This record gives sequence, structure tokens and C-alpha cells, in this order.
Amino acid sequence: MLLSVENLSTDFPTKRGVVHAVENVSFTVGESEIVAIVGESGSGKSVMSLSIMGLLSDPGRVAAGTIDFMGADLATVSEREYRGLRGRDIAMIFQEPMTSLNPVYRVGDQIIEAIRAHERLSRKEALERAIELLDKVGIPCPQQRVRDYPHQMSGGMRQRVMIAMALACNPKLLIADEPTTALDVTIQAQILDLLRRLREQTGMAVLLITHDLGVVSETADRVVVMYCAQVVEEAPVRELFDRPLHPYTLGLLRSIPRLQDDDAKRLYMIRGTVPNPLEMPAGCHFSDRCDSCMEICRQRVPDLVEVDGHKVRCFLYEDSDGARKDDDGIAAGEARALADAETARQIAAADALLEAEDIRETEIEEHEGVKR
Amino acid sequence: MERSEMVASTVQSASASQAAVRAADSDDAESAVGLGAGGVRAALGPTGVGEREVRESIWKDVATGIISNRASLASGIFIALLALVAIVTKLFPQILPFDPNVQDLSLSLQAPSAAHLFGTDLQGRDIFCRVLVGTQITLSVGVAAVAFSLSAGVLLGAVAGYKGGRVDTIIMRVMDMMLAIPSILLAIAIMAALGPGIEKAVIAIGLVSIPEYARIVRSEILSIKEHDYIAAARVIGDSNFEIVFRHVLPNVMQSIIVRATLGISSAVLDAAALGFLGLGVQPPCAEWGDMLGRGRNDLLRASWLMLYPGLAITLSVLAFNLLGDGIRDGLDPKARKR
Amino acid sequence: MFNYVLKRILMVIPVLLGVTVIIFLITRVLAPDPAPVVLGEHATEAAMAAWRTDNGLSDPIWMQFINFVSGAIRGDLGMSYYTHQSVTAEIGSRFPATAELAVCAIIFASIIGVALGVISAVRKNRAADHISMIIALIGVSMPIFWSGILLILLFAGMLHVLPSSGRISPLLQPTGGTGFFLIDALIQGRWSSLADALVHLIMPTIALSLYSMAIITRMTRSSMLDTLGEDYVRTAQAKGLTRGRVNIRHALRCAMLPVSTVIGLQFGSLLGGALLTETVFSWPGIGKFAVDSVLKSDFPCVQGIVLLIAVIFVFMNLLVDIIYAYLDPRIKYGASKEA
Amino acid sequence: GGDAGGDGRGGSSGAAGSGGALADSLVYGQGAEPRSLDPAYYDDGESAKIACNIYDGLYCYGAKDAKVAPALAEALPEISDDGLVYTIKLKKGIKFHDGTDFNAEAVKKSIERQLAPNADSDMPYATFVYGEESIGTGVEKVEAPDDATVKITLRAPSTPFLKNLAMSIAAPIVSPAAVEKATGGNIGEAPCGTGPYKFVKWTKSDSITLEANPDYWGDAPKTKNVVFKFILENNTRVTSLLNGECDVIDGIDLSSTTTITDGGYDLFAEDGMTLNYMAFNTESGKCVDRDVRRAIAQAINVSEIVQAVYGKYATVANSVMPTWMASYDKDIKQTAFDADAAKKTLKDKGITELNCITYSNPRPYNAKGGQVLAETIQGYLEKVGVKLNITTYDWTTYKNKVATDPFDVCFYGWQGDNGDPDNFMNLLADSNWSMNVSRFNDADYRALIAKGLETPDGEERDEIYRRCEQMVADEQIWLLISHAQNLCGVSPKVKDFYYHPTGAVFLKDVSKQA
Amino acid sequence: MSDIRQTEVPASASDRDILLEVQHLTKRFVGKSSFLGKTLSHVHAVDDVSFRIRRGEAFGLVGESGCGKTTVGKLLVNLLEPTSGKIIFEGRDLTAMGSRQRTALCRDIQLIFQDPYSSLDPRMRIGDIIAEPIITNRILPREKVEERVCELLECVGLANYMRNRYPHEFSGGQRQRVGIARALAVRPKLIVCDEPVSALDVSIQAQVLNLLADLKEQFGLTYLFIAHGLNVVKHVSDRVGVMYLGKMMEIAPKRDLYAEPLSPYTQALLSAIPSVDPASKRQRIILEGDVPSPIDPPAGCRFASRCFAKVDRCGSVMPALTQIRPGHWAACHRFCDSPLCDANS
Ligand SMILES: Nc1ncnc2c1ncn2[C@@H]1O[C@H](COP(=O)(O)OP(=O)(O)OP(=O)(O)O)[C@@H](O)[C@H]1O
Ligand SMILES: Nc1ncnc2c1ncn2[C@@H]1O[C@H](COP(=O)(O)OP(=O)(O)OP(=O)(O)O)[C@@H](O)[C@H]1O
Ligand SMILES: [Mg+2]
Ligand SMILES: [Mg+2]
Repeated sequence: MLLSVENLSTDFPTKRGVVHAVENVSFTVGESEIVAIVGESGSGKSVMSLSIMGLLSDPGRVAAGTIDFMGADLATVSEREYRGLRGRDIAMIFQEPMTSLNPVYRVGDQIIEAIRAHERLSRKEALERAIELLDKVGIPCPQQRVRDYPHQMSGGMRQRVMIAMALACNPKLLIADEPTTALDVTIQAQILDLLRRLREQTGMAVLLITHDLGVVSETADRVVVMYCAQVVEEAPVRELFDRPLHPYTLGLLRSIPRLQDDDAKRLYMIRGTVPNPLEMPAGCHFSDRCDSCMEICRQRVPDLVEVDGHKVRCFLYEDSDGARKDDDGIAAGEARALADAETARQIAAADALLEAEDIRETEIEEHEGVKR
Repeated sequence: MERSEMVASTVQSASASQAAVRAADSDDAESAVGLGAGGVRAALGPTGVGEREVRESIWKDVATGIISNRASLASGIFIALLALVAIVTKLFPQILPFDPNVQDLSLSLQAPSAAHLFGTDLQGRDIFCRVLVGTQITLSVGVAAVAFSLSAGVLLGAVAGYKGGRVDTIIMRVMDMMLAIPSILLAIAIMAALGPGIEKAVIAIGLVSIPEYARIVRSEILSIKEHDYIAAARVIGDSNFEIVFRHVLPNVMQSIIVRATLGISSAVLDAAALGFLGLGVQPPCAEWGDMLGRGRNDLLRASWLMLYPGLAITLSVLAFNLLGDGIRDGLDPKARKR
Repeated sequence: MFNYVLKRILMVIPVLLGVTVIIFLITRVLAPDPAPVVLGEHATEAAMAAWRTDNGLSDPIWMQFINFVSGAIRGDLGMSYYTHQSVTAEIGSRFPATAELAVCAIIFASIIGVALGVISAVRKNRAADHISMIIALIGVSMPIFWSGILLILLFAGMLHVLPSSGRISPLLQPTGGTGFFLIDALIQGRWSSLADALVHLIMPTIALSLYSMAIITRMTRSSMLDTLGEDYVRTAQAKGLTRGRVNIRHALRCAMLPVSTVIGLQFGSLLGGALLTETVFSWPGIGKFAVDSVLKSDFPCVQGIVLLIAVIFVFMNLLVDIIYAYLDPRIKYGASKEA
Repeated sequence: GGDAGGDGRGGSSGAAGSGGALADSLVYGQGAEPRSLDPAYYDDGESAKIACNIYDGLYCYGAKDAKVAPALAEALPEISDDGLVYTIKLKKGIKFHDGTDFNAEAVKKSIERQLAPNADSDMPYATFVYGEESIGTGVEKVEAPDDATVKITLRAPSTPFLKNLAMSIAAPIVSPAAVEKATGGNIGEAPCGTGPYKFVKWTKSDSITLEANPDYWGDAPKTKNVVFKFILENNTRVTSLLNGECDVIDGIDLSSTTTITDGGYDLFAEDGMTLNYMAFNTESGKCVDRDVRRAIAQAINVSEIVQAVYGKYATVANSVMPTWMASYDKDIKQTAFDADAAKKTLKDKGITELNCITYSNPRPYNAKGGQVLAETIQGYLEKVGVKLNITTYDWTTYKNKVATDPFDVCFYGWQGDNGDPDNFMNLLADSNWSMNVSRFNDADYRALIAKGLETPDGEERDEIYRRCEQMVADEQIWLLISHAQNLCGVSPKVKDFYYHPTGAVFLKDVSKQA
Repeated sequence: MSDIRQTEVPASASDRDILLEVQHLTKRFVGKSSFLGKTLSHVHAVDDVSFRIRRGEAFGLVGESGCGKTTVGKLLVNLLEPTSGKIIFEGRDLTAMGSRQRTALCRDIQLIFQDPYSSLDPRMRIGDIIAEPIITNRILPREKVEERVCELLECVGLANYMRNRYPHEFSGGQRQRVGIARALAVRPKLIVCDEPVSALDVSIQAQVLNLLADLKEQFGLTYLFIAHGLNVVKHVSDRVGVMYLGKMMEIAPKRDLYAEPLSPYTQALLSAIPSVDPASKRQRIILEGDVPSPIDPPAGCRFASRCFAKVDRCGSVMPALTQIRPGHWAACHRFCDSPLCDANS
């Protein structure tokens, strides 16, 4: 395993209380594997990736767990060693290509800086390497473009520059935190295509953070689903889309409009909103919004259990004593999740219908009222 | 707006030197929520932890800002005390152990003692009493000058910011002109022309700080105009008048309040400077800057003559600064979502 | 870039004209008749009338204005009512003193201010931060004239380690040259003069720069905190750069953009502060001269000084804009709007 | 008594130059910058103080009195019987600093430049010293019959004229060549005279440097370089003395005297030629009534004020003229302090409120500034039930206001120019209200003054002025307050320093121990 | 260069059905101006755009960032003045009206904003925000306003008691609901939804989309639904227009458009959508380069620089929007040349 994160917890002590931004997260990334992490906004994806990079901003700190990267535990490594790893073995790109590059330096210089931070190269050699890298990420006329300032480039180009910079020292692992969220779909397609190509060419592993299940499905090998600081499900990508186990994953998949869907059908909705990190429900973090919520869900946080290489954190698949249910139980759980979701959707639709009638009536009255 | 103008306006808005700096310098202790979560999505979900957002009532925010910060709470109390002293000494002058304006040459230049806490001045007047009474002038000049420049500045800034175009250009160019003359020099020239007197000091100090307010209000309005809720108001059919009064001004209020608080501190400083140069109040009126200016002649013999008034000025300016900082934290404009 | 500079330079003209109008209004319309003040104890009405005619004060006001402006364009600001010397010469002989002081003060304020600001931003909420912020707060709260007097009292009056006033011991004054004693002394190799001038500069520089230093500290801190939170700083960290390099090369470099604007503006406001500092320290510059002239109703001098300061202020702004544009490639290479 | 010693030590120590080498420079700290160094163009003591070392006049005052003695002139003038023609013999072989010769022509030019039509409206003392054609006073013509003789013809006899020629304002003789060279004939920044010191440089707002004139016609100056430093702030000036930056400072504030003596420095304190007074408005307002004026005077304890405000550094004035002038009479009776009587009268007269204007700056005759006095008097009047409303102006503004404002009382003073009684007494005969601030307009008084002007010095003349004095006291035009002392701080190393009552500081004989 | 006949507004329904007709709508912004204020370049934000919306229909407008979608929306609600072109609403030409008349009509066209954070006045209570348009337009007597506000809140799925809360107390989805309620308050005939869900999380998106669908049904609303994701648009709208760099590239009923996109740009856009089901994925087309700047764009087809199927003419002549099939319009030289092209209009 290239990277293996074990029981990682990251806290932010604030005036109003401690925010557990990452709780007990474990997953692994293998050599040249693309692992996607999906989850809603605020679910702790970025904090998790920054924890790996050791770039948490104040007052965040890794509270527990180990981050094993090529045999070194990053949670305990010295700042000096960490610096040696960053940029050389683990590289990272960020969501906002517009702001991730320093506006006052030429892009070439920024890439050169990344190279020379880790390798004893002359400026000239580094410049050549930079041009090479720009070429590799598909920037036309790289010889001229190295002299550009970031503002002279479009978002897509900047993101390519970021990737080029990340690739500067042939890292083993690239953490890409929502690399395409800010980009247009056509540009997003270009960038994702590039990432896939690079993985093939260089064998670098990618930890792809995103909230877009479509991106996951097209790019990743394995998926980790996070909800409220926890991993709720983890599976190989096809497995997850074909057979989502956790009600949250299920809901997520059903709530996105798909091209081949019947448009007349109402979309499935997950009820409510993400809870405030300081006021987490006592038991399962998803319990408030879950259609299959049970008594136990409100009392205990379920464990992550494994079902044929597919991990899930839910009492539908876990006994009250914390053990994985047997296969029948799992099948039942699956069925139940599906059924509950469908029922919920129908109820919501019926509600909407009723309401509509109500309103129409009052409206007619009003109209007359005003006329009179 | 073209780039060049953007820069020009950054520069100019900064030229309300204190203003810019103070506005920029806010304690962003906790506004860095969802650090990686770019853009709007980060702010989604429920109100994030420790996230400061614009809260409903401005005055409640002001109060929260003040209370949540020990220093500004202390200065709030200090200012309240000053105000109390000013009012009490105005209404019940007999409460003072000595008449601050009546001289007794037999007591000339007494060092601080139990009887005269801060000593006496050349005319044998009790400096403690004079410092206490000085709060009247300090506070009233501060407040009046700010009220004056605030109302003029808000009006001009609002017109310039909301109307835009030529009106904006003309108003702001005039403000530039006023800004190009150091305010203290302008104030001195105005005072020299008008002659000494407290009302004139108010006018001079008020006049010179109009441009600052106009700038701040204008730039605030320009940024508020960008918000969709202004567009929304227009879409639902609000008139300009309604938009300005219902949506724009309430949202500009917070920076005005912060600026006004800090403005009082600079008005107090300016007034003291005028007093120091002998252009302030009429005797025997007690004003700190004036006391300091006069005391300076006897400085070597009686250092208390300038020690206490100077301390009084510094402390009250400090208090207003701290208070302003506190209020600004309460109203942190950075938390406003775009 | 060229267009930008040209545009900014042309914008200076109306501002200066406006300044002239404002100061003209104040001194010629609002202010009382200077004749009796200037002519003093023995003046008769006839003498005053003659004097007014001699000094062009009996012309209609618009004519006076035109005369003044046309003179000013030629560099002729009129004659001092008091000394009967040309205002240009009067100001010219004092300006180096102010410029020297203001330049020293702004350098001092910038270096200390930026350093304190950076330290307090980097060590946010630690002791260093609190100390810097307290210094900054006191800096903006203490009246210049008070801190100046306290300094004199302490260092000259009690400790006798620094001279209380003036620019230099008169006999050490470099002859001829630029009027900037530090430069003259350096050129002429008069080290004792240089040392003496530096010693004289210490207290006025500190008193004058305290306020600006505080402002710069606060500005640097907040600007630095802003940039430290920027994505590109995180990018730089992710590249594996050292802490110092990230803070200085990436965060500070960008934070300096707004700070440079403030420093430029502070130079303007230092000239205002010089009024009080020079009075307290008997510094023979235009600030003290301004106060004296105002009090003596020497209006040609007042007009000249105000105009000079306005010109400096406006050109300083211009310079800052240009430097800013130069420092910020987004402006230098005409960026599109978003960026 | 012109040479009343007082307790000034610096000046009277005769043991000059007794030990050790002399320093070659002396720094003199003064409170303001001179207006100009061209005698025709200044009217202020700060300028005169410096200029008197650069220029000589035809005559000068005695070292420590107001007696006129010849300087560039060979002897006192021969005055024709009608008192109109002055014939003056000049010393020979004297050169100006620019190398040109001093002669009768130079004297003629020096005077004529200040006469119509050459004079311009910026010459503040021209009319005072040389008179005015329009009112038939002053110099009619100046002739130079030969190189060493000057003949001055007056329009009307004037006893003070000779004293005027000894003044260091307007009277000093300037080099005609230098005047010719200077723009506008103003040598304010390039002075050139015959004096013991030559002008070196003027750093604006900072200092003026002089150096000894090696060709001086009299005794050679003792110190080579003299620097006049302008230090506005009183305490800074004192600090600079204590700090060794200055050797002599003047314009000392009373409060600093102990600091100076405690610091081991000498204090020079001698009566000056000044009068400090409060004037009643006799033309309009509540004080037109003489009884009111008297009552107010009764309410005020002048000696207490003087003691409190000026300590021992001023003399209570019971005469308009300073104590050391010849015509001073200690028997003039001023109104005595009697608060009860005052209270009664004022009550009867229904006076409850008075308007007062005053000035804020220290003046030569009032080191504390008029405001302190006003406030002090405000205190006394409050005790007799009168509220005094004080308006303070900066001095320059104030000079306008005394002529125009409708005040009841105001504060003013006078610094003598030439040591002649007329110089003090004619103030009340002046028709210019900014001089005659009481607006006192009395035919008898004016006649007396006119007569005094023509009468030659002597007992008859003294009697005239004594009558004037009595009139001022009886009519209670002014409330006399004090004659100030000139205070200087002097380094103990400095010998033979003397601050002349006319405001001149002759440094040629002053030396400083190295 | 384009023939009027060819560029007639695409329509296939009777005039009575047409709620809104946009003809040759153009909006240019000043890009750069010289020192003396002379305009040096224009941003062609919306360039000669025409379309019609029928009553009760949801018309989707998609395109990449900066292609002028929002500008179209703002032009419709009178937040911007068109440079040229007509907006005909219920048979009346809005652009020809005086401002007073225009304002009176405003309430019939409402706007829902993209950013739920900046579109609500932070200093107003939710109840007041919703009540404001009712009061301003005097739709109901004062005493009835409150009642109406409650209904509207209920309509958008918010509880009554939330009336007294301030916007910051709500999540993005909830705020967006408030924005919708405000738009509904004046009973508009047309609602312009400017990317109402793109700022929202996936799980919240569905809630808002469902709500919009429900409301449309309930009130018989007409939508102009702006988005830049084709999948969302598909879910909501009946017909879809595709814009690129200020130009309308294709207009078609949803089914046609998704089944058989004609314009190469639409094809690329469709293929670029990352799909959850690999099975449904069509041949991926990865476009080269970026969207060019709208400042003084080149004369030819706007898409020519990135087009994978361009022909010679594309570089010089902008193809007109032409009806290729009934109800399916496209602007592409490939089809204009085909016989189908002539058959229309
Ligand atoms: N500096 C901080 N102080 C307090 N809480 C923080 C801080 N930074 C992040 N958090 C909290 O940590 C949680 C996780 O945030 P994170 O940025 O990792 O979410 P995310 O999954 O990346 O969201 P997005 O998809 O929006 O990027 C959030 O609830 C956030 O409020
Ligand atoms: N007020 C304006 N001044 C100048 N240019 C403008 C203005 N408003 C918009 N533009 C420009 O017009 C073009 C179209 O903008 P518009 O906002 O309509 O695009 P959009 O399709 O809504 O993009 P997005 O998907 O990013 O919202 C853009 O290039 C934009 O920069
Ligand atoms: Mg994130
Ligand atoms: Mg848009």
C-alpha cells in the first residue's frame, strides 16, 4: 500500500466547542490507483487531505490515528522530513485554479520553485523541465507560456499548470481536492482525461476528492463516501454504483437527475440538511435524515463493516453487538433501504400534490377577494 | 470598472488612511471556516462552527462585539464613565471639589498631593477637576465633529455611490482635492481663518474628515450594489428610494458605525492638536490639548501639567480605538457572504 | 501601462487646481485682512492701503486667483508678507529638512511596521502578536505632540543623551550641497556632521513615525493574514518550500501590495504630522513654517506650502499607483476583470 | 537708574577672561526667527538682537543704560538752535564687510532709502525713526557736504530723534553697494554693515551664523563664531541650554528659572524697557465711566498678581515708564486695592459682566501671555460679582481686534524703542486705535505730548511727562501691572553677557571659556 | 450577413400560446475604453439571440460559463437595457415601453438568483423579504399580507415559525426556497431561474428541483431555466436552448436535443457530462482549448476555434440559426448546407 490512513481524527478546537472535522477515518490507496473521496460540503474531505499533507491551518490538529505513507508515519514525522515529502512524493492540487497560483510570479518560476525545492538543478535545467511539464499537461506553446503570469491564463490552463507543478518531481501520490469543481464541463472533461492519462503514463496514484458522483464513476477505481466526518461506505467504483448499501449513498445516487431518467418522475430527496458539526446527532450521524432510521441508529454510531470488499457503516448491515450481519441480513438490509427510499419519495410526491390543491383553492378565493 | 480605476480607487480608498487600515484589520480568528471548501459551497449546510455572519440587529452585533472582547468591553465602560463624568460635571458642577475655572494664585503649580490629585496649574486650578471637566469638550467635540462629517459624508458618499456617473466623478474629485491637503493643515488654516472657538474647531475637524466618510460610504455602496438582493429588490419593483433606504443604507450602517467610533478618536486627536497649537477653546474652558499646550511651558518645573492631560487624551483615544475594533469584530464585514 | 500612467498624471491637474481653489478661498475669502497684522504696531490706515495695493490684495478676488495660478505655474508663488523674500525660496530652503525627516520617518515606520506586522501575523494570537498590536494601538492613540515632548523630557531633559531640537549643531552643518544634511555630509565625507545629523534625527523620527508605524503594522498584519489564508500560500507549502520562504516570498510579497499603497499614503500624512513634530522639535522644515505662517497670516507662504504638500501627496499617490501597477503583474499586463 | 543691577550675575561678573583658553564659538538660543536682517525691513527684537552685531548706527546706547553715545559718529551732533538741523561728524577709515568704504554718502543712502519716495510700505520703522511728510514730522533732507560730515534737516524739532538714531531698528547704516546689488534693495538675507560680526549663513527656521569681523574698527570681538539658534518651544530652549547645545538663551519662562539655576547655570535677570498693562475702553462700553474703571482697578490686587504670575522676575508697575528711565517718578499714585469698595461701586453701577479680549502668546512685557493675566483678573472680578468674558486671540489676530472689537477691557503692553519718555507716553495720544487701545482722546493730554516732543531734555521735559503720568493714573485709563525683567539663561562659561533693555544683545565683548 | 427570413424566430405554436418572444436580442458591454472615454472594445455578451417561450413551458438555457445566460435573464427582468432587439411579452414589446409602464409589468417576470447567499438582504427577516414585493406592488391589503406570507412559506416547504428568522440562520437550500417564495409572491407569469441549484449540494439540489417542478405544476408557471449542466436542464425543461459565446447554437425540444444533438457544440457538451452509468455514456468528445473571450469575437462561427467538425466557411461566416427539423433549430454550416436546411420557414 502506498498510503494507508488508519483511524484518523482531526479536531478544530473553537470557542464554541471542538469540531471533529474528521472522525476515525481509515482507507488505503494502492500504487497507481485512483481513489475517490465523495461527500457533501463540509463532510471533512479537505480537512482529511490537508491532514495527510500536514498543512492543517490553525487551530486544526490531528487528534488520533496514523497516516502511513511508504512506511513513514506522517502523523509523527518531523517538519523537515515532511517538507521533503511534500511536493516530491505527495503532491496536491486544489479546487480553485483561479487563486491557487501566486498572482505575482510567472507560472514558469512557480514550477521551477517546486522543482528546485527538492532537486539540485540549475535554473536553466529546471526551466527546461518546466517547459517539458507544461507540454506534458497539454499547454500549447509551452516555451512562451512559461513566461505568462497566472492571470493571463484561463481557469483550465491554470489547473493544468497546477498539475504540472504537482508532477514536477514525479510524486508517488497526487491528492486532487476537487480539481474540476470550478471548471466548465468541457474543461472538466479535459482535466479528468489528463489525470487518467498521467496515471497511465507515470503510474502515480491519485486521491481524488470530489462531490460529483459522475466524476467518480468515470475516473476512480475505488470510492470512499464520507458523511459528516466519517467514512460511511467504501467500495470499488462499479460495485458502489451498482449496489449502494448505505442509505446515504443510495439517496445521493438517486437524487441526481440522470440523462436517461424519466423526467416526469420526481427526484428522490434526502430530507433535511447536514447537521451542524457542533450538534451532531447522538448516534449515527445520518440518522436524522435517514429513511430507514431505527431505534439503535439514534443511540450508537455504527462501525464500518466489510461486505465482500465493500465496507459500510450502517446498522442495516451490522448487528446490535457490532458484528456484520449474515448474508441474508445484508440482503434484507439492502432491500429495506431501497424500499424505504421509494416510499419516502412517493409520500413526498403525494404531499406536494395535496399542498398544490390547497394552494390553488386559497388562490382562487384571494383573486376574487381582490377583485371585490 | 477598468483596472486602472480599480487601482485608483483602492489607493484612494486607502487614503482614508486610518479608515482603510482599520477596516482591513479585523480579527479573523474564526472566519476561516471550511478552509478547503472553495466558494459558496463551503458555506452551505448549516451555519458553520465559529462562523461569523452578519446578524440581524446591528445594535445587537455592536453589543456582542463589544462584550465578546475584554479590551473593548473595558474601553466601552471607560467611555461610558467619561460620558457620565461629562454629564455629571456639566449638570452638577458643585460636585467637584474645586471649581475648575477659578484661579487661586496662592496655589499656583502645586505638585500632585492628596488635596490636588493631579496637582495644580499656574493659576492654581485643580488639574484633576480640569481633566474631569475636559471630558465635556472632548466628548462633545468628538461626537459633534463626527456627526457633522458623518452626515455630510454619508450624504455625499451615498449620492456618489448610488448615482454613479458624472455626479460620482464630481463629488469624488472634490473629495480627492480635500484629501490632498493634510487634514491637520487644513484644519489649522480653517481655524486661523475663522478664529478660535470650540464651534469652529468642530467645523474645522468635521470638514476635513468628510472625504473619508464619503469614500467609505461610497465604496460600501458600490460593493453592496453588487449583491443580488439589490437586483432582487429592483426586480420586484422597488423604487430607487426604497432600495436605498430599505436595503442599501441598513447594510452600510455597520461600517458607518465602526468608522464613526474610530472617527471620534481621530476627532479627539485633532481637537487636541488644535488646542495644543492654541487654536482650540477659549479660556478658561478646560480642554486637554489646550491644557497640554499651555502646560508645556512649565514642563520642566511641573511635569504633571502635561502628564495628566496627555494621559487623558491618549486613554480616551485608545478607548475609542479599542471600542471601534470591538464593534468591527462584532460586525465583521468579512463574514458577509457574496 | 503607458496609457495608465498618462491617465493618472492628467488626473493630477484638476486635483491640484481644486486644492488651489480651496486654499485660496480659505486664505483670501474667509481669513481676516492681513495688513494690520503684517505691518504691526506703527501702521497707519494709509500705509496699510498702500501695502494692500503693493501686494495685489486690492484687486478683485478672481484676478488675484488668476495671478496666483499663473504665477504658480511659472514657479513663482509670490512674496512672503513678512520676510519679503520669495515664497519659493523660503519654502525651498526649508523643504530639505522636512523631506529628510519624512523620508527617515517613513523608512523607519515601514521597516519596523512591516516587521512587526509580519511577526504578529505569523505568530497570530501568541505573545509576539499581542505585543505588536499593543504597540500599534498605542501608536495610533498617542498624540504626536505628547509623545514628542515626553521623548524630549526623557532623553534630552533627564538623560542628556540626545539633542533636544534642531537638525544639526550649527557649526557642523555641511556647507552648500543639496540641503539634505545626511547626503551632503556623506558626499563631503564629514563624518562628524553625519553622526551629529543622525543623532538629531532620532527623536523626531521616532515621534513622527510612531503613528504611521502603527498603521503600517496593522495593515501588514491584516494583509498578511489575508494572504496567509490564500490558496496560493497553501500551494507553496504543498510544494515543500520552507516556512520562511513561504512566508516571505509568497505571503509577504503579495501582502506588500496593499501595504505599499498604505506606505505611500502615510508619506503624505507624515507631512501633515510634521506640522506638529517640527513644532515640538524646532525642526526647521516646512511644517513648522506652515504653522508659523498660518499664525502670522503670511498667506502667500501658507498657499505655497499647502500647494507643495498637495503636489507631493498627489505625486506620491501617483508614484504608489505606478509602483503598485509595476509590482502587480495583473495590472502591468492589463488583466481581464476577474483574476 | 539705567544700571539697576538686579540679581543678574552673568552680566556683572567682571573677572572676564581670567582663566584658560576661550572657545571660538558661542551659541545663542532665541525663541523666534528674525523677520529680516535688513534694518529697514524688520521691527522685531529677534531681528534687532542679531542685526546689532552686524551693523553699527551713528549712535548707540550706553553699555548698560539709555544714554546716547557716538558710534560711527565722531561725537554727539551739533544741533541748530531751532532744533532742526543736525550736523554729524563721522569716524574715518571704517569699511563695510563687503570692503566698501563707510562715509557720509553711505549714511545719506541708508537714511534716504527709508524716506519718501524711496521707502516702501514694507519698511515698518521708517516712519517711526525718520518721520512722515504728511504730518510734518521727521527728516526733510540729508546732505553730505563732505565725506565725513552729514547734515540732517528735520521738519519739526524732535527730542527723541537722537535717541532714534541709536536704535538698532531702522537706524543702522548699511552698505550702499550691498543694497544696490540686492534684489529689490532688500538685504534681509545678505546683510552687510560695519559691525563686529560678519554674516555667514542663515539656515531658515534653524539658525543664523556670524563670524568675527577681523577689520572691526573697535575692539576685536572676543569670540570667533556666533550662532543664533531659533528654538520656539520654551522648555526645549531650556533643555538645549542644559544639554549644552546653547550657551545663552533668552525669553526664559519664569517657571524655568529654577530649572536653570538648579542645573548650575546662571540666570540673567534685569529690568527691561517694558510696560505690561490692562487697558479700559474709554470710548464705548461699560468702562466709559471713570468710576467704573477705578472700581475695577480697586478690585484687583496687582502686586499679588505680579508676585504670583511673574514671581520676582517683574516689578510692580506704579509708573508707565520703566524704573530705570530718567523721568521715572516713584511718587505717582495708582489706585489702591480695595475689593469691598469696588464691589459696592460696581453694584451701584450695575456692572455684572464685562467683555475682555486678550492675546495668547507670550510677549516681551508679559512672559506668561495675556491669557494668564486675563484669567487671573477674571478671578478677582468674580469675587466682586463681575463676570469677565474672555476672548483670546493669537497675537497677530489680536492686533487687529484691539482696534475693531467692542471690548470693555483688554490687555496690552509696550516695549520701549529708544528709551525716550515720549515713546511710552505718546501712545495715549495716538489716533490709531491699535496703538492707543484705550481709545483715549483728550486734548490736554495731546497738547502735553506735543510740547514734550519739542522740549529739549531736562527738568522741564521731565515735568511734562510727570503730568501725563498723573493724568493716566487719575483717569484710570490703564491698569498698570508690571515692568518685566529680561531673563536669560547663561552657561557659567560665558563671561560678560548683557541683555540690553532695548532688546539688543551685543556679543562682541562676550567670551566663553573653552 | 444573415438572411432575415432564415433567422425568423423559431416557433411552432400559435401566437396565443407564446408568452415571451425574444427577437434579435443583443447586449454589448464596454470592454475597454480609451482615456477620453471612447469605447475601444465591446464584450459581446448576448449577440442576436432569438427564442420563444410558450405558456406553461419550461425553457432551458445551457452553455458554458460566460456565454451570456445570466445576461439574457437580466435583460428579461429589466436589470439591463438591451443594446438592440425586442422582448415581446404577452404581445407587448417591453423594449418599446416607457420605464413606468415597464416597471408595472415587472412583476410578471421574476428572477431566482444563483447565489442564495447574496440574494437575500441579511438585515431583513424572512417574512419581510417575502412580504416586500406584495406590499410594494400593492397586491394585497396590508392585513392579508401576513397570511399570504405563511402560505408562500408553506408552499416552498418552510415552516411558518421561520418567518421571524434572518437569512443567515438558514442553509443554502432553505435560502433558495425563500428566494423562490419571494419570486412567487407577486404571482409572476414567467420565472427566470438563473442556475438556482448550481450553488447547492447534490442532496439539496434534488429538493429544490422537485420544488420547482411542483410549483410549476401547481401554478402553471412558465420557466426560463438557466443552467450550465445539461442533466439538470433536462430534468426540468421541455425545450432547451444551447448558447455559446453570446450566440444561440441550438434550440430543440428536450427529447430531440438529447437524443440527437445537431450542433457539434451540443454534442461535445453532452458527451462531457460525467455520467454515473457508464452504459449510457456516448462517445466521448474532448474539446480542445478554452472558451474564447467574448471581447470582440471573430466574425465566423463562435465555436469554430474548438470545433472538431469545422469546414472552411466556419472561420468566416456565422451560420444562422435554422430549423433543421420541425422544432429543432441549429446554427451550424454542416446542416445549413444540407437539403433539410432549405425546407424550413
Ligand atoms: N479552521 C477551521 N475551524 C473550525 N472548523 C473548521 C475549520 N476548517 C474546517 N472546519 C470544519 O471542518 C469540517 C470539514 O470541512 P472540509 O473543508 O474538510 O469540508 P469538505 O468536505 O472539504 O467540503 P467542500 O466540499 O465544501 O470542500 C467543516 O464542518 C468545517 O466547518
Ligand atoms: N456588467 C458587465 N460589464 C461588462 N461585461 C459583463 C457585464 N456583465 C457580464 N459581462 C460579460 O458578459 C459575458 C456574459 O456574462 P454572463 O454573466 O451572462 O454569463 P453566464 O453565461 O451567466 O456565465 P456563468 O455561467 O458564469 O454565470 C461575460 O463574458 C461577462 O464577463
Ligand atoms: Mg473541500
Ligand atoms: Mg451566470
